[in-house]
This record gives sequence, structure tokens and C-alpha cells, in this order.
Amino acid sequence: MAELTYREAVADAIAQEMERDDKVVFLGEDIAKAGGVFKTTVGLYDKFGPDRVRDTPISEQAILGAAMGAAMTGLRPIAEIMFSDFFAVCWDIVVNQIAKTRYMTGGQVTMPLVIRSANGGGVRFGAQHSQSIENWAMMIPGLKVIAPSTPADVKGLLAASIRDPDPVIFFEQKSLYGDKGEIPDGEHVDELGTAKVVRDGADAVIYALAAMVPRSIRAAERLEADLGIRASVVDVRSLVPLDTRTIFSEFRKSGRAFTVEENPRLCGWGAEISSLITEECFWDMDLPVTRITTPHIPLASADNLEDQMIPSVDRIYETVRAGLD
Amino acid sequence: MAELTYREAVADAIAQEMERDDKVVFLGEDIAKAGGVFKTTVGLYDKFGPDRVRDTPISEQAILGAAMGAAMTGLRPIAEIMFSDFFAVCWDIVVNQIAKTRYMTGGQVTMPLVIRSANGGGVRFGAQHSQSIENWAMMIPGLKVIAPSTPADVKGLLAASIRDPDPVIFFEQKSLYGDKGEIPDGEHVDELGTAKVVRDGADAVIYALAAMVPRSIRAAERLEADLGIRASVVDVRSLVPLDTRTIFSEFRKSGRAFTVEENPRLCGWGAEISSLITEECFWDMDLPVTRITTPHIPLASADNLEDQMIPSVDRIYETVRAGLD
Amino acid sequence: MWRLQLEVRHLEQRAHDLFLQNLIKGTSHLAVGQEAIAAGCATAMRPGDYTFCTYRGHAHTLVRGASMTGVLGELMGKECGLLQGKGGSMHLTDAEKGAMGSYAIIGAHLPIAAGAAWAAQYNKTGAVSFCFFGDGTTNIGAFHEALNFAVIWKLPVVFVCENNFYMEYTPIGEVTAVEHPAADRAGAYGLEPIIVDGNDADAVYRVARAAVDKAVAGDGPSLIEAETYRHYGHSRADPATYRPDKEVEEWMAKDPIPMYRSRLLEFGVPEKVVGDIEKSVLKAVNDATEEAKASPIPRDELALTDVWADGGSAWRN
Amino acid sequence: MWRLQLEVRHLEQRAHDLFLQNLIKGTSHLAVGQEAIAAGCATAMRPGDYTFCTYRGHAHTLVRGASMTGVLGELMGKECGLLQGKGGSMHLTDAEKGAMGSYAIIGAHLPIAAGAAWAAQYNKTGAVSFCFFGDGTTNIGAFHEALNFAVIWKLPVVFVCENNFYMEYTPIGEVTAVEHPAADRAGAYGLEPIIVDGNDADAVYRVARAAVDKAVAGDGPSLIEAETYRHYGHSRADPATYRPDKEVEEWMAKDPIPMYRSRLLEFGVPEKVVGDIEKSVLKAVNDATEEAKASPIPRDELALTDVWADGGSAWRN
Ligand SMILES: Cc1ncc(C[n+]2csc(CCOP(=O)(O)OP(=O)(O)O)c2C)c(N)n1
Ligand SMILES: Cc1ncc(C[n+]2csc(CCOP(=O)(O)OP(=O)(O)O)c2C)c(N)n1
Ligand SMILES: [Mg+2]
Ligand SMILES: [Mg+2]
Repeated sequence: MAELTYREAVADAIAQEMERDDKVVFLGEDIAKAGGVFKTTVGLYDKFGPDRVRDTPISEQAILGAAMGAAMTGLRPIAEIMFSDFFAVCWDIVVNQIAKTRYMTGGQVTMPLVIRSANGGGVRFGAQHSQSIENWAMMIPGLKVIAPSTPADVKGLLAASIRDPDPVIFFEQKSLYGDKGEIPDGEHVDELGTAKVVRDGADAVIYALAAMVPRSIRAAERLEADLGIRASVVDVRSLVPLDTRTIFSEFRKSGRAFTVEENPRLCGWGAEISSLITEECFWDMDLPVTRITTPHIPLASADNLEDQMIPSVDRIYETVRAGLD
Repeated sequence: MAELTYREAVADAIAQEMERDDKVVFLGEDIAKAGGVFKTTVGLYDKFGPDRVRDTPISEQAILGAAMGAAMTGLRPIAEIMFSDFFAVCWDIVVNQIAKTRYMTGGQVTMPLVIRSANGGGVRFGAQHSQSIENWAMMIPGLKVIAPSTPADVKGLLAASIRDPDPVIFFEQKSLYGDKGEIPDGEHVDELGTAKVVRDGADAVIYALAAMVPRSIRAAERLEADLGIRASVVDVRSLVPLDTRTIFSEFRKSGRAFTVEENPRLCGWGAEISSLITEECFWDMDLPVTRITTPHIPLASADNLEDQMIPSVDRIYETVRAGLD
Repeated sequence: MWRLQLEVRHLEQRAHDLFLQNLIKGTSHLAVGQEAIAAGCATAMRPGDYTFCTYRGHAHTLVRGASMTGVLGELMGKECGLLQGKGGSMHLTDAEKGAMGSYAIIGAHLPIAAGAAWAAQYNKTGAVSFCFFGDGTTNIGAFHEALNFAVIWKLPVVFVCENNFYMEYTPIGEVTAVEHPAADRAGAYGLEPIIVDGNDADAVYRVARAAVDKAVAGDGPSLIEAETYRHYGHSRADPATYRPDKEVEEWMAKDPIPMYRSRLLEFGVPEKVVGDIEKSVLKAVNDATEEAKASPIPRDELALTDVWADGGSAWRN
Repeated sequence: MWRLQLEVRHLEQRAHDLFLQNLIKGTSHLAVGQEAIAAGCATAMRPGDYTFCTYRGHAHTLVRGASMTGVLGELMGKECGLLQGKGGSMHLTDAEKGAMGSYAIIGAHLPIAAGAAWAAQYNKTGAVSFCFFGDGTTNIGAFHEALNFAVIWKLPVVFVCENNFYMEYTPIGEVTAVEHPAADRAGAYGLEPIIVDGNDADAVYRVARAAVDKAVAGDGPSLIEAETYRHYGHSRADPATYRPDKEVEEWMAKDPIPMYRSRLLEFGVPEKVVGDIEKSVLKAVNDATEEAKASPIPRDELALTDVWADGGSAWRN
């Protein structure tokens, strides 16, 4: 097992898949010669050359349009949208074109493509470079939506996304890029649509995604150490397809659930999971599902302001403690 | 009281506000000389002239950018985005610029503008001209979001939106444009952030928006006539600000709630209301909140396919009946 | 080309009639008057080339060889429709024939067409991607991004602006900073300005053919502005009263169908040959109409299929 | 103008130093090397005119008269910051001074600047709106839409492309279909191509002044391409190793600050006057640094204010 950072796992996954299938191509701004502004794609240009790893102009609609057109006609493109906030400048291509074309054409065309993007806050970049927008993508029928929390999952889920025949929006959480973790040797491919129970516990369950996973684990550890509360933690990993089986089975153990989201409050995936649990596990509910989210406010940039907004280990700890009180 | 159509109420509201305040200006594609593709703005150009009612090129980013820049410097623009699906081509201006600039500048600038748009399906236009996207807007901190169901509410809420000092996304449901209704004489201005109980009933409550309101009322009438089930119907009207007071107080009467959404299933406003009720009224819940939505699929265009997807009177009736069984 | 133009004309007229009988719902944007562009370009295209067009796309789909029954069936919301009734008038597609879709959001398909050209370039298939759009489309951002992108990557794509002088109800001149919405912008991408009489199928064929040759030679994209006029309103709902009578008259005199007919006769094609083609096209349209009428509406279950490549629509397990 | 350029230079250098001391977090994009454009344009602007700029906007905000303490305080995340610590380096704004914001999504502020010009035109205030952006920005859709829109409405807006030859790490020539990313596209909007030496504040002043006159006369927008170079990397994280040494050297020799200094001396301004200004600017930067350092961090409650015009952030009752 090699230890890689979350950022290195990105290039590792892309290299694995590009080696395997020469229809896999990769495009984006400053991703080739410069290796990406987050240094997630270092080495790919040298390895696979300018035909397969291509720098583009600042033209996000063209980037995704090109990826779509190529996917419809035989390639398997990976496109980078540098910061997930920039999805807003090419949202039409994502939601009206990529997500709908297979359905609208009665299945005549297939859309095997991946859009990777750096998502989330915590790095003092201000409100236009810090959003967690996994809920934007989850709302749109026709998109698969993945957000890993560890280097191993980055590799395995990104590889699976590239092999998937449908469009996948792949969110890398930028506050995790420096995290290190073991990655299985050899080819590593995970499965979309699967959540993972990353910590066991019978008193409550915490559903988390991306950067909220390590925070939830730390909160759960402290809850156990301080108060003897044993909370399980579910890394949701895949918003679409959603692994409701794991979500529900874990819920039924305690009947007490908390969701921890980095996206702002209204209409987040936490609301979806909370509603699903209410709808389908109502008679097992011991407590209402409590959502822990960033408040419904744009993100501020100063250290203390931003830190106060994104769910922290302390806030998760406190909310679970108070909820079980 | 005059009887107007839902579509006529639009021009009526704009005319009322343009007469009152010469800082109100209006721009969009084919809205001036042609009176709008939905004939919602007929007569405004003749009345207020080419300086205040302006046709634009097909440049949605320019339309909303211009509205924003003008709002920051003293005008109160109303911009039309012809079909709400087209928000996708100018989403950046809406979510990253208009919604965030006041906050990011520490309150230095104010953004009094309204973006009106024809929302929703049921008219066989296919997946790119039929979306109900009120949930897209609700997710974004910094936007107010309104969706009226009657001509009177169109007038009153649109007038209130124009007077509001914050950016308002105003959704007109295109399947309702032909509906007729009484409008109060003289100046009519309603209040944002208020839901309306449009039908009383103690056995259950149905929360609905826009085109789903008349359908819910009809379903409730049939439930009472056929089965003696008395369901109240709440027209949510304002997604942001959300009138949780009315929502909760109506819920507490029966403890049994249903939400009826035209937007697709995942992360809709129904999930938000369902989660809120669970979080804040858990001990009053007699049944889980049930969501009735368009399935999580792009909209098909053939009559029978589209009709089967959008919640119908029959589906609402059946779901409530089964839920209370 | 005579046949292609007639096919379009009669099919579109039929669609118009079927509206009036309320057998077609929703909206529809006819290309009556603009047939020569579709026919001229299709004749320059080779099997394997790609067509990307707009909501005004019945013509472009048909001329690539899509079945008339499939087109009319789709407009009528029948299961025999090209898209099984799931897409409707604005999204006609026949991928097998290279008609890669009709796109109803202005501008979106320009970069998508560039993408198909990229795949062709990468896979060295020699295929060329054609992209049709209107004058009004030249003012949206995606136009600009796609043109620049296609040029710097030297993609084999031919952008064809059908300048019918109106964006919906607004004269293009009122909303455009230059006189020729496409040609006057070619220079912004280092391209030659090309303007062609869009009502002359032969002229269109010649410029399209030259653009194909350029693309195949690896010399990158072309931007063609073809001037034309639509005989009906923008869409079903539009009686087009905003157009000056004189302008309409002048353009009606330039109707591509009678013009092409005269030319054929002039060039010595026997009246009978010309007429027989007319008859056979009309018969084909009639047959297709009957077939589409007779087709059942889509099975309800179809609503739930083909969101994903596995054929289904599940968002959960 | 000497003072303005120096203010920018020293403030940016100070920002650079404060990063190295980790007193500034997040990212930051310095305009060192590009001072002459900010100074030249600001000198052509009148009180009441509007500035719209990018994440590389410290310079443009400062030259409109924003306080140095406010700028540095914002970068340091202090309550004395122009935005109370809520916006950060990429969003500097001083609306009272006409600095209407720094926008961090490429292209967005071009139509917004046009909007402010529209309000000025409508209200007949005579104000002109200046919009600054980079060479890379000319390839995004919003650029195209804004230019066309501003021209057809004859808006009093001046678009200034600061061509520093790089979009982040990629040479602009590799991703742009024309040599001069802005000037070669002016024709697509019926505008004159204007190229100016962006390292010569006087030259910039002259073209900016002419553009203001044109706008005030009701003759609509201008598009200026000012060629320049940034001395540091694109942002804090970038050591700029992708630039050829020779290119860097050549441009360093054209550093606007020493160039302008020599010109002043040449024109007979006494060395002492020049030097005194330098000293006073440096002192101002030092004072502002101390003030900003001494300022408290924002009160936690500020996170919850000013989403809405009522000062609050409630989404429910
Ligand atoms: C982004 C977007 N904005 C607006 C529309 C509405 N719309 C449909 S067709 C049209 C006019 C298009 O004009 P043009 O490009 O000249 O094509 P034509 O219809 O004349 O063939 C408009 C504004 C749309 N479909 N997409
Ligand atoms: C829509 C969008 N895409 C990408 C970026 C990331 N980005 C920030 S600055 C930049 C380069 C801009 O280059 P240029 O316009 O030349 O301005 P400069 O930084 O050289 O002043 C890029 C790609 C962004 N902020 N917004
Ligand atoms: Mg047109
Ligand atoms: Mg640059």
C-alpha cells in the first residue's frame, strides 16, 4: 500500500484509466503543462502528451460542450472545472444538455464523461471560490454525483466514474487536498452508489460527506471518549445513486440521526436524507433527524468568520450531545 | 374588482410600479415591442416608452449583468428570463454575483431587482423548456424566491417584489398563464414571506406552490366529497423568506402533512419543509410527511408521458387517501 | 437537392396543417423558406459526418435521412417518433444517420458540435461536424467560446449561421453591433468572412463543400453566414405581424423552391422528372402522415426509461 | 500619477511581505508591474465615475481613493477591512469612492459594468463606468455578450483589457485565435481597435481620457487593450516558472515605476520632489500596516449580517 495525498490520488486515478483506455482524454484550464492550480494533475501531460491532456482557454461552456460532443461520439472525456463555483458559468451545458440528452433522445446517445471540480470552503478564498455545491448537482435528474473523503476513495471512485457510461460530477473537497492516506496497490476501482460505514456505533448515526467525514469521525471519537456516546459515521460518498439501503440500515440501529453538510442550509442533501428517513423509517425514529449545515449565508473570508460558518468538530459534537440529551 | 388572467396580472403589476417610481425599468428578450412571447408584457412599451421597456439581444448574462449593475447604482430593474430553464445560461450572474455582492461588500451595495421567468411544465415543450426550478433558486443564500398561484397574487407579490430592496426571483408558472381571477381595485401590494391557507381542514395539510395549488385544492375538494377527509391547503407562495409560522401552525392542527412539488424529486422545497417539520414539530407528527413530486427524471414531451410525470389531481388525491388510510 | 428541398417543404407544410388540426401539441419552429441551406449542406456532407441543429431542426434531421414517419410521429407524440415521444419537436435526433440532436437552448450546441469534431480529429475518422444556428445566436456567449475554441484546436467543424434577419420577433439589426452577425465576427477568430445566398441550394452546396474540404485537410473550422428568410412566424404561436409587408413580399419572390425548379428546367431537366419527384415526395409525406397517425401513443413505462445507460432511471438502490 | 503608481507598488509589495509572514491568508493576486494602467485610468476618471475590476483589484480600488488601512485590513481579515473581513482580497470594494467591486469569476463584471453605465445614461448623470479585466477574459462568453450589449445601447462604459500575456500559467497566444485578444475583436462590435503601452501611465491616461470624452458625448463604449506584464506569479501560490527568463528580463526593463521616475526627472521635476513623494507613500503604507495589524478581527456576529438590506440574514420568520 502506498501513501498518497488526496490531491495525488486524483492524478493516480486518471493515469490508471488513461493507461487502460486510450479513449480517455482530459481537458481543462491550466491542467496540462502546469499540472493544475491545485497540483492535482501533475505529470499527466508528460506521460500522455498534448493530444490527450489539453489546456483550454477560459471558456467553461466550450470545455464542457466539447466534452459532451466528444462523449457522444466515442471518447470518454474528463473535464476539469477549476473551482466548483464556476459551474455557474456553464450550468446550461451540465443540466440542460449533458444531463438530459440521453433521455430526450430516447436513449440514442450515451454520455460517458466525468467533470471533476474543487469544491468547498475553509481556505479563506471568499464567497465566490468556496461554495459546496453538491446539492446543485444532486437536484438535477440525469447526473451522478460523487464526493469522496479519503485518498483511497478519490482513486477508486474517480476510476469508477471514468468507467461509468453516464455523466458523473466528481467533487474533490479542496480543504482535503493535503490529507494523506493509504491506497491499495495495483488497479483500484471502487463502486458508485455505495455509502460506507466508517465508524460503528449504536447510539446514533452521523451522515457526512467529503470534508465533513473526518470532522464527524473526530466528533464521534470525542463523544465516546468524553461521554461514552457511541455514534456511527456513514460516509455518504455517492449522492446519486444514493445508497438508501446502507443509510436506512444504519439508521435503524439507533433511530437517531444527524446529517453534516458543508453546503448551505436550504434544500441540501441533508434535507433529502432527513425526508427519506422520515418517509421510510418513521416508526423507527427515536428522535427527529437533526441537520448540521453551513448557515444559509454566502461564505465570509476572514478566518474566524469562515470557521464559525462551516460545521466544525465542536459544533457536531455539541449538536449530537444536545440532541441525545 | 376586475377579472384578469394570470398573464395580464403581470403587466398590470409592472405598470402599477412603473407609474409609481420612474427608477423602475424593464428589460428582456422580445418583451417590449412584441409584448413578450407569453404575452405577459403587452402594452408596457407603448405606455412607458423605449427608455424604460427595452428589448435585448439573446444575451442572458448581459441582461442580468446589466440589471445588477443598474440596481447597484440607483435603478430598480425588472429583467425577464423567458423560460426558467434559461437561468442555466446566466446562473453565475444570479448566484455568484447578484446573490452574494451585498454580503461580500459588507453591505456597501444594495440590489433592488426582480428577475421574472416562466417556470414549469405541462405544455409539451420538452425537457429544456419545462423545468420547475424554484428549488435551484431556494438553495442559494441571498435570493428571495416567490411563486404565485393566482392572478391576484401575481399582481400583489410582483408589486411587492419590485419594491423590495433585495433581489427577488419571481416564478410565473406557465401552465397558469390562462387562469382567470379577481384582482382588488386600485393599488395592490402584497407581502413577501407570507404563506396563505387557501383551504381549511383538520384531517391533513397539503403544502403546494404555483400550479400545484389549484390541483391540490381540487384534490382536497374531492377527498372531502368522496371520503369526508378534510384537508387544508397551504399555498406556500414565498420559498424565501419562508413562512414557517404558518407552515407549522397549520401542521399542528392535524399532524399529517403532504407536500406537492412540480420540481423533480431530489432536494426540492418539499424536502426542506418535510425536514423542518420533522425537526421542529416531531412530537406533533401523527404520520411521516409525504412528498408528492415529479419523478427524478427530465420531462418528456408527449401528452401522456408528461401528464404522468407532473403531480396530478388524481395522484394527490390517491396519495393523501392512502396516507391517511 | 431538389428532392431534399421538397421533402423539407412538404413535411413542414404538413406539420403546419397538423397543428391546425391540433394533432401536434407544444411548440414547433418551421424552416419553410430556409430549405436550401439544409439541402445544400446535407449534399456536401458524407455519411459519418455529424449534424447539430436547433429547435428549428426538422429540416436538418430529415435531410440526413431520418424517416418522415419518425419525424411526424415525434411531433405528434407517438411511439413511432424518433425519440419515442420523449423529446418532441425541438429535439429531433437520429444518431445513426449522424443527426446528433436538436438543441433548444440558444448557443449550447456550438461547443457540443466542436466536441464531436474533436473526437473525429482525435480518432482520425475524417468526419466533419456541421452546426446550424440562427442570426440571433451570434450574440450569446457560447457562440464566442465555441468559435475561439474550435479555431485554436483546428477542429473539423463547419458553423453555419442561417441569417433569417430575426431573433424571434426582433429584427437582428436592432440587437447586434454589426451588420452581418456572423461574417462580421469571423475576423475575431482569425477566420474568413463567408456570406452566401441561403436561398440558393447550389451556392450553399459550394461553400459547404469547400468548408468540408478545409476541415478534412486539417485546416480547421469555417463560419458561413447564409442569408435567408422564414415564411411563417418564429414558432407556432407567432403570426409574424411585425415584419413589413414589402420585406415579406421581396423574400417571397426569392422562395428557394420555385427558384430551384426554374433552374432545373432551365438546365434542361424535363418537366416530367421534376414533377415526378414532387409527386413522389408528396406521396411519401402522405404515407408518413398516415403511419404516424396510426401509431400508438408511447407506453406509459417509457417515461421511466433511458435516463441512464442501463436503460433505467433509478437514483437510489 | 507618480504618487498613484507608487501607492500601488508599495501597497502590493507590502501585501507580498505580509503573506510571507503569514499575516495574510487565502489567495491574492498582485498587480506589481501593472500599476501604470490603474494610475493612468484613475487619473482620467472623475468623481462619480465607476470602477469594476477583478480579483487583481487592489490597485484599482486604491487609486480611486480607498484607504490603505481598509485594503490591508481586508487582506488580513480584520474588522477595519473595507469589507469587514467578509470579502477578502478578491472582492475589494469602496462604493462611496466609486470602486464598485472586485469580481472573482472571469467575465461577470463586464455586463455588470455595462449595467452601471446604463443607469448613468438613464439618469443622465454623466458618469462613466470603467471595467478592467485580463487578456484571458476575452475568451469567455460574458465578454462577448457585454461588448455587443454595450455597443447597441451606446452605453458610457470603457472596457480596459490588461494584456499581461498570460491567463494564469498559460500563454494567452496558446488559447486565443487572434494575436491581440481584445483589439483584434473590437471590429466584431463595430469598435476601433485601440492598443496602448500599458506600462506608460501617460499614454494610458491619454487613451482613457479620449474614451471618457467619447462616452460622455453619448458615443458609446470603447475597448482598450493595454499591454503590460506582471512581475510576480498569477497568485500567491505561483512562482511563475513557466515564463522564459528572457521575456521576464525584457519586461523588467520596462518596469513602469523607474520609467516614470526618469520621465519626471527628464521633464525637470526636482529629484527632491520625486523622492519626497516616495517617502510619504512609504510612510503611508507603513502607517496603514500598523493600523491594520492593530485592528481586531471581525466580531463573530458580523458573519450573520448584511445578506439582506434590512441588515440581517433570516430566511424564515
Ligand atoms: C438561451 C436562450 N435564450 C432564449 C431562448 C428563446 N428563443 C428561442 S428561439 C429564439 C430566437 C433565435 O433566433 P435565431 O438565432 O436568429 O434563430 P431563428 O429562430 O431565427 O432560426 C429565442 C430568443 C432560448 N431558446 N435560449
Ligand atoms: C469563470 C472562471 N474560470 C476560471 C477562473 C480561474 N481563473 C482566475 S484568474 C484566471 C486567469 C485570468 O487571466 P486574465 O484574464 O489574463 O487575467 P490576469 O490574471 O492575467 O490579470 C483564471 C483562469 C475564474 N476565476 N473564473
Ligand atoms: Mg433568426
Ligand atoms: Mg492575463
